[in-house]
Amino acid sequence: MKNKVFKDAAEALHDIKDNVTIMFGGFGLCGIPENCIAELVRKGTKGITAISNNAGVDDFGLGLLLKTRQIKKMISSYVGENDEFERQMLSGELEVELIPQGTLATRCLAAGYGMPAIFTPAGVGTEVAQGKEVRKFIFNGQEKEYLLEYAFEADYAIVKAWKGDTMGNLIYRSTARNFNPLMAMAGKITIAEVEHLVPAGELDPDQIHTPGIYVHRIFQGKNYEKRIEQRTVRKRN
Amino acid sequence: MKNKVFKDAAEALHDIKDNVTIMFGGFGLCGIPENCIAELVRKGTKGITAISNNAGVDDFGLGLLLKTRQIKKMISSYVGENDEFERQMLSGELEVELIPQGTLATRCLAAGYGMPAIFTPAGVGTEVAQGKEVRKFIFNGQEKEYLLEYAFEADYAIVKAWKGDTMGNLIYRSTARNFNPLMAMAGKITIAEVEHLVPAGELDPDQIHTPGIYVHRIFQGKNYEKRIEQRTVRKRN
Amino acid sequence: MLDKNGIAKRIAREIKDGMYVNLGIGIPTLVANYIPEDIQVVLQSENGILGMGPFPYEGEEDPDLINAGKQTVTLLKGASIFDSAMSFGMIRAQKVDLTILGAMEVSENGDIANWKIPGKMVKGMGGAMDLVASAKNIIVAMQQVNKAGESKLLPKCTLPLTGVRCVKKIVTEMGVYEIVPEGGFKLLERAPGVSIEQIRKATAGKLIVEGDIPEMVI
Amino acid sequence: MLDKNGIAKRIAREIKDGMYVNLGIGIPTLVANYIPEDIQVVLQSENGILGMGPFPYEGEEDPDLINAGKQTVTLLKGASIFDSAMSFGMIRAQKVDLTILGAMEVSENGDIANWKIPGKMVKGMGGAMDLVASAKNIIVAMQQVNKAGESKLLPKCTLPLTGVRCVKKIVTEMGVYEIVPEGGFKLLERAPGVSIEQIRKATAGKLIVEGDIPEMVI
Repeated sequence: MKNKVFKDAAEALHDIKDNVTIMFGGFGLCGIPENCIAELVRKGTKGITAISNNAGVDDFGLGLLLKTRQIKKMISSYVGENDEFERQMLSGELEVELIPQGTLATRCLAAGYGMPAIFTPAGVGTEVAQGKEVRKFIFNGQEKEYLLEYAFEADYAIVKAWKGDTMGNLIYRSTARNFNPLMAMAGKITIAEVEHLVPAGELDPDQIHTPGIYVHRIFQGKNYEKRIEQRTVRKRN
Repeated sequence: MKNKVFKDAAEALHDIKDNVTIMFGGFGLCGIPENCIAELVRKGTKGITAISNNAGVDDFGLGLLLKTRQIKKMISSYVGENDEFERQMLSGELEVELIPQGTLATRCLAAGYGMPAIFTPAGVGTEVAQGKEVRKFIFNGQEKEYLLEYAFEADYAIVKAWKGDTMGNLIYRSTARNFNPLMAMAGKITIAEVEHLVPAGELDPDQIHTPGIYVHRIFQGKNYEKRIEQRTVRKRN
Repeated sequence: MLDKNGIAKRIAREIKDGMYVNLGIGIPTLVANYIPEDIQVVLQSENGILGMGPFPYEGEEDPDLINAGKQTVTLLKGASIFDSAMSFGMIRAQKVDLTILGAMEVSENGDIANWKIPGKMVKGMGGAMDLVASAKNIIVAMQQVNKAGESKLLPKCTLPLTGVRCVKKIVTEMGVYEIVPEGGFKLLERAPGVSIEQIRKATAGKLIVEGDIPEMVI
Repeated sequence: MLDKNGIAKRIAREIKDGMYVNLGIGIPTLVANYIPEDIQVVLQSENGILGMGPFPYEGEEDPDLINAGKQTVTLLKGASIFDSAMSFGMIRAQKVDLTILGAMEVSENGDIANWKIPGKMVKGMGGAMDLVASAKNIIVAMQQVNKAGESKLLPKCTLPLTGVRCVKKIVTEMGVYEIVPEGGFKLLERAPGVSIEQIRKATAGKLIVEGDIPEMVI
């Protein structure tokens, strides 16, 4: 079989050039492809259009690529935790497209499911709807307006999973799932970093979240920091 | 918590009246809600519009409801294994709408995901496209025509799962999954019969295929026959 | 006048047994603390949880398990995890019974603004636009006046909108309001010790006061 | 002339290492038996399998594990199971490299008919319309003439269509054909012992014969 297994992030990202569109899985700092982000910083890949729900924090996640000005444009739903981001955005250095979170997720799903466009009510009557096609449907007992939104296509999708096998099958852990399976389906080339890479046959076929057909390259990641953004706890009583 | 657990099929289907639309999970005879089908035969519910990929065989699956003329209309993709079906259809006793399998699946998904319509290339240029809106999109590097197809809404969705818990969470086994999770999401009232009903907390949250929010009633089924339609084997050598 | 916890307590009374509820960031998050113990509610977090539980005990935080506010949380028995497309899918399909969220402004026809202050704050809408466009029942938890003393219940929103004609009910430090179909904030309840006169002054949009307005029971 | 297994063997040569392949019912199913052992191919079954294996040993049939032809099958190592929406999702998104299916008629511009004979056969299209509308590479496995001796490679299909301008290649008992963009069955190979004259007689649509036509290697 054509080998999908790569040694590390450097090998898996070997052909990424400047000015490409990359989807990054993760929600906040949860379930982000730490190894690949570090490698992109090391490589110095420039002019990235990043599709990612969030922009990381100042010194972690996609924030690392913002600090080094490697990102030309961000397509996100929420970027509130990153001061450098806000500064670059308000100064016009960084191009930003903010879109609703569900729209972002569903536009990835649409690409993975071969659907060129979807309809969503999110953003109707707001500035998000500007220039977009609005259409009325009767659905779920109500007549309502929906926006036509196009599938997202990306040169690369970079995702993080908990377990993966040599065929590219992926299983995510808890809320580190988030956008990862959707982006994995939407990349022209999809690269997965996993905490545990196992031989084909070790994962239960019924429990696979992303079938290997969607994954082109996979490698065992290392040194996961898994930083917590908001550590909230309760005291034992 | 409002109790979702019912004693058996008779209780779970207590309010089903004549002339309703019902989705039935399953592919061929695999993963079909055997208990609920038997109960509908017993009740004699009439005028059913059935949305189901297949029509069962003469003496099993939805074939049982066809034999008793309880089905007014079938919406399916493939009905090749049922002679009684073919007879009723050709004689005009049974109304039939044949639609592509992927269109059927995706129209259920659309309902479960709150999308009033989807675009698919399946059926463009064929009789399936008659009277439907055709639209060109550039997607995946090609300009291509797509049909607008509407979400399926059903009064009831009746599905079969392997395991379920008292919150309505469902896990399917192997290819008995098929249309079940999609229809589970699309019913105004969704009824699940399961081989193993367990207390909440016994299923791994990461492995649940259908979250309980989509399931209104659940019961432990019994006497599963699980008939095999095409028993194909190889000899040991 | 109610404090934040008072607003959360009053909203908790809107929650019924068996509901699936999405709680936004801020005051809505506090609502979880006041859900009566004799009812069972399933909390949805739009990053992909049904059955969200309280914060973990110290030392038991799991970086892979956070809510939509990026806080470490736990799962209750019967919880499920799913991807973001399914999460917003169930929101759009109106499977979530009740959405509670904060607002910077609400207009008398139910428009809401809560995601952007032009030239100043650019955090993004996150899942708020999806939630308000889809939810069958939306309750807004907010302060009725801003720090400058100006009403945030307006004839028309001045900030960029998050959604149009979607808010059903508003609970503030001063009262409970229903948005009526023909437009207007219909006063349903007064916060303890707050007069109708005070409420009038703090409501820039059309206020509807019909008959006796009871004090809230919290 | 090739028999069914001969057609399947010839088609198997089109399959390359690492491909994801969907095999239809009939002759296409036989192709699996002739995939070279030194390459690895993942078979997709549109009811929700990647990594479909051979039939089970007697006594090991699992009613919950069938293929799109409703036959009991097995899973290979690295297999995955998914629902029908994802299955057709990956088909529409052209993640499946090659689709092999049967046909009742193919026209010289690549239209295919394989699901309905009006007033007679009403089995339904199953997943065929999705597959032909989406696949990036479609090979049709079929008999070139029907029982009455009439050609099934036509200028235009006479039966209701399954899809338009989608077939890329055809393998019959007589030869291998490519559909060319301007329309026509371009003969690529002859079956052993079959003459161009025989092929001409069995091709009702526009046949293109350029230069020497080699015999198939099987």
